[in-house]
Amino acid sequence: MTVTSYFLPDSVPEALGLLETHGSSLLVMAGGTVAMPLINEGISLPGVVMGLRRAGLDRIERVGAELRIGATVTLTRLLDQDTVPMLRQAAGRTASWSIRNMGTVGGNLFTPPPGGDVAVALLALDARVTLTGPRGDRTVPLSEFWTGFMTSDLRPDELLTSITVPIEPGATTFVKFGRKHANTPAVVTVAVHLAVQGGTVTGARIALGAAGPHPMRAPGAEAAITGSALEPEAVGEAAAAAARECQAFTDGVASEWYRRRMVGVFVLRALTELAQPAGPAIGGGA
Amino acid sequence: MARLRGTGMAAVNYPTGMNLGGDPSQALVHATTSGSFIVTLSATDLGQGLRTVIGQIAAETLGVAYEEVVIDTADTDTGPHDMGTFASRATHRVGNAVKAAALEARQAVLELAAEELEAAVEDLVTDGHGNVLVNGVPSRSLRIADLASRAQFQYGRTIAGRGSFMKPKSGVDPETGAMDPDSTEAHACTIAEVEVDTETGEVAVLSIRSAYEVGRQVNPALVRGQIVGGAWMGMSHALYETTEPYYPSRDHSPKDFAEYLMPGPREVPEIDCVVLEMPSSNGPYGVKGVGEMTANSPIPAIVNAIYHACGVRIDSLPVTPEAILRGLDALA
Amino acid sequence: MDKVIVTFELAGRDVDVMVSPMTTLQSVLRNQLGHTAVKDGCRQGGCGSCTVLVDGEPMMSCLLPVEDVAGRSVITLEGITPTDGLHPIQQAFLDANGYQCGYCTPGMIVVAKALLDHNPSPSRDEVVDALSGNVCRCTGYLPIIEAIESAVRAAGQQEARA
Amino acid sequence: MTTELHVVGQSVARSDGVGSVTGRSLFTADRSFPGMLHLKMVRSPVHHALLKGVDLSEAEKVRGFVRALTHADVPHNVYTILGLIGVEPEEEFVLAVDRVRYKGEPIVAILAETEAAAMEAVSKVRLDLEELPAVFDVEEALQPGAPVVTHWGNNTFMFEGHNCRRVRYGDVEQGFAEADHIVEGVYSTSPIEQAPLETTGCIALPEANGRYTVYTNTQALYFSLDNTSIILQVPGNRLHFIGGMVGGGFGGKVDVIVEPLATLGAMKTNRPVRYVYSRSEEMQVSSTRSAWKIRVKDGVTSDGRIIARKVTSYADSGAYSRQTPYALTKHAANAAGPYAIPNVWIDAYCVYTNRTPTSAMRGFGVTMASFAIEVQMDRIAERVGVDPWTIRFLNAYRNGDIKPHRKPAEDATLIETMQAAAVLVGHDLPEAFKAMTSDPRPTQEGGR
Repeated sequence: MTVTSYFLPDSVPEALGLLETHGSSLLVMAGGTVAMPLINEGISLPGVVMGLRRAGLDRIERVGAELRIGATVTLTRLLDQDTVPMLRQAAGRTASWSIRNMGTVGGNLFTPPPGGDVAVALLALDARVTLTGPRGDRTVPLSEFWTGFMTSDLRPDELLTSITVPIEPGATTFVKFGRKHANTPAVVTVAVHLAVQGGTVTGARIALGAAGPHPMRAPGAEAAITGSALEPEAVGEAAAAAARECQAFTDGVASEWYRRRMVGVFVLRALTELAQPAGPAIGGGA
Repeated sequence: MARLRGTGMAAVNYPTGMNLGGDPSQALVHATTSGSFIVTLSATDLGQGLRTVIGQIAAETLGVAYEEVVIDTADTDTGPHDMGTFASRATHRVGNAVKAAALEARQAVLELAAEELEAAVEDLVTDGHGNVLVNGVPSRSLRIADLASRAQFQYGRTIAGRGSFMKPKSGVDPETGAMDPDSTEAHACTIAEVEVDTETGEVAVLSIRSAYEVGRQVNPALVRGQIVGGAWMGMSHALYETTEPYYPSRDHSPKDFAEYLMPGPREVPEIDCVVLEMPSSNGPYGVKGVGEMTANSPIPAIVNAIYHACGVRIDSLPVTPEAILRGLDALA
Repeated sequence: MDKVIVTFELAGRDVDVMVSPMTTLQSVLRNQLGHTAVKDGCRQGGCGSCTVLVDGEPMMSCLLPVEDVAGRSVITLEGITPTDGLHPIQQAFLDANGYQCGYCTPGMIVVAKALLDHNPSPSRDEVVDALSGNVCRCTGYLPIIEAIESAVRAAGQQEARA
Repeated sequence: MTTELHVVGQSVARSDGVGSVTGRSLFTADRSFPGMLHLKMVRSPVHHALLKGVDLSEAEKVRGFVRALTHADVPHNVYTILGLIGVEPEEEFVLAVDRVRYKGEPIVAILAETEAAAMEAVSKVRLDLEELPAVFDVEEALQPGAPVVTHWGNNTFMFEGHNCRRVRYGDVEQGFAEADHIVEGVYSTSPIEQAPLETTGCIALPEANGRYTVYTNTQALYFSLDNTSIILQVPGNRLHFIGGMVGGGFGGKVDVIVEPLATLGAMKTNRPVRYVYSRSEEMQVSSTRSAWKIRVKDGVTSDGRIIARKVTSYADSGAYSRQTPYALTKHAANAAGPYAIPNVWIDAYCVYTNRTPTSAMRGFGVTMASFAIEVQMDRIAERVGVDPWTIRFLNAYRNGDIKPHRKPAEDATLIETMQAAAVLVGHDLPEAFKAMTSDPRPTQEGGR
């Protein structure tokens, strides 16, 4: 179908109304950095499209102990905040300056692997997503949001309207390893958040990107370092666990063999960095 | 985890031009009423700067300033035949054709000047700044531009020239392979320095330094542009790009610039070069050609540097980090 | 399928265009407004040759439906080039041979302009980061980086003299 | 060169520079014309299949659809671009007839008022395909019983009676027998896309007097015009090809792929037709640099002189020839490397497989030979126990040496170039190497 109408609703209720009217035939687009290439090439041929750029979802604000990010906040604006440093690192490693000016945080959650580097950081930060439908809002932990490759808990009559990130003390680091240093798909992305008491890890969240159908936590690795002081044996065990449990895949950029090996290497490097003698710096990281 | 450094070298030559079907180029030159010159061709400029270097060759031969020459090319209704731009042939072939055409036009200017100066054609020279003068008698000189315009209205003569250059068709003996495949040879020797991360298999190219011998450089800045652009392309061929990452399987072929891996501005090494000029026996002003060869020597230099760095010799391109890790595993 | 009228500011003056829905800003600029300095290298957001400034920020015009820039300011290389002479960045690219075929050059210069607007004296790393979205197949990037660095120096001297 | 030069040798500013830095220079697809149609191609979704039917009924209903072109519309549908220099057979199909041989092969050209309408119509063309076994490996393709790719014979190009381009110089077997070391290597490469920033494209325009103007970014105007004239069976003087700016070529724009069909569309509709590759078409369907497999076997004396070199090369031409047979000849002329070797044997095969046809790319047949030879030279150096500089100076060719293809070397300067490189990187060469020149060897040593 050639696009017959393109809607730019200027409120969420208007957007939900359009969703209801057109149902599943309505393609919902935020920054367009994933949908537009497919439309330009005639791979995706939607009839009706809704863009959310003007729907009022581009506010980012600290609310108490949380950072609330509107779904259409651009990645560039994540670079301008330092409330959650890991989000600044993740945004900085995503695509290029122009694409970061267009791509949105909400859109990043729907980017097929190996894309979605900010989503990996959000998973390690234990973010929650707010899904707004005709019957109002509901919140879902990001760890339960994705249900498979390019599928999620979002219902056909709902929009993802915001992402909420708890601001909590802890040591974090983020590393994205690609074949180039910028503007390139990930071989593997690793995001780590550790809760630390008196030198002992009391809570660990390790999220992996480009190593499964969507960003995934690495429970085995988390268990291996929880209760440790990040001594080499624990860190080595965690890295090996992550490499075993991840669902690495092959694409044009890297093979499954190489991705699985790099999961091990970069989980090791990430945890080693957090174990520096200076002690796990709060919010430090690459 | 270690970062191992190594250097590697390669020395290559590269042939100028083609042979199988004959390798012809033609050119036309004519003066306009304003006294400037138009060079008419059908050769294409791919961005390497053909218009500029051909303009320089024409100006040099005509004895006028570079700004006095306009290149009108890439139109089959006006431009005479040219094979096309490839095989480092353009400057050599089109250059020779333009030089011949410009010499013919220059001769027309000299004959006119001889009449006006009442001197013998043989005694006349051009000074390279747009003047014709009696050799050794600077006072007896005329502006080429004035001559060219007077030729139109006063003398009713054309100041024009035709030129062509062809490497004759030469076949190949199917039994022995005997053939005359090229016109001249350019040369390069490249030294690459790399650093290998033994944990990720990543190869960082630190420097690509080359000596080139390309015969006469018509425009040294444009020659350097080919050498620097070619060094980057060689690095890309050696370590990054392919349309079939798992050749000969056709799976996972890239469809955009994100998946088609090429080094970006961050990955570009230090690139340095020195250029020697041993004039060729048959190129215009000793030109050989440089455009096509400049990715060639960096590729093996990088592969040899990787072996020197970490003892892994990989004989298939592109040399991926995975191939290096598997090689290191095999050595362990 | 009914066409829509979109108004936006192009190089300082308002333009109205009638388009079928979701026509890209790239297509409108190239095919209806004659701004062919906006190039068409991939339409996938991967090469940067179509970069324009939207409210001063560099964006890929191939991925922007024109409706999305209604009421906003768009600047292409045509808007950066002065009526006579060259912008200092253009002069720097000319002097440093920061180009060969010329197809990536408009995008490179628009990004360089955006960079210098944000940060008049960027480090070499900052120049390299800004260019990460722009692909060049001919030059090997070094002449482009050197062109931008010489533009920065020239702007600095200009500052000193002003 | 005694006379002092004024312009040649100067780094004058480029005459087309201002057009590039202002973006004012017009590239082929920067032009558009009233009533211009857009051509989008229906392509094979599979590697190898019988094409049993094409159903356009749904496509024709798309608003903006104008017409389709199939093989029946193409006057001379089977061709080969090197036919211009006598290479045969004619073996590639402008539009597929009853078989497709690579994923992406053109089947039906759709002409429509807008690109969007053309893409929608392409998506609604139904193809009746019966898949066939495909072959992707050059050595498998040479085995008896392998799927046959070409419609005219087996899976190799025939070079005047032989299934490979051959070079025979001296006696390699005798050389191997006399050698102290035998050093072997197998070097392989993958296909590489030229990936110019401007994709392949053209616009064909009907002129008033039965002529057609074609704005094209080809690298070779007459080569494209002459081939288009053959394919459309139209006298060359009715075709007017115009270039201008080319956004990079690198060998990727010498295949005469878009001009014939755009011109045919202009003929059939009397309207301008624009046929420009998308980036994914340029990446996956436009011809690439051939993948190569190059076996090198060298006989070397204990002091490092190479006295025998046997090279067996396979170039993967993909489904059709395009420029690749020429690349094999240029490969054979250079595969022994810039070295003086008395006994050389080269067999260079042009092999067909069910992948995107390969053609020309910067370095055409020599680039990958240089890769193989220059890694092999380091292998030899290691075996003989000398450093990489030494092995190269010992064997460097000089003016007057007879090369394997029997042409005496001239304008050779490998030695002087290596000497300059050593100075550039601060490598101190032994005096003997510093004193070497490329001047012809003293006669008693002869061609060595």
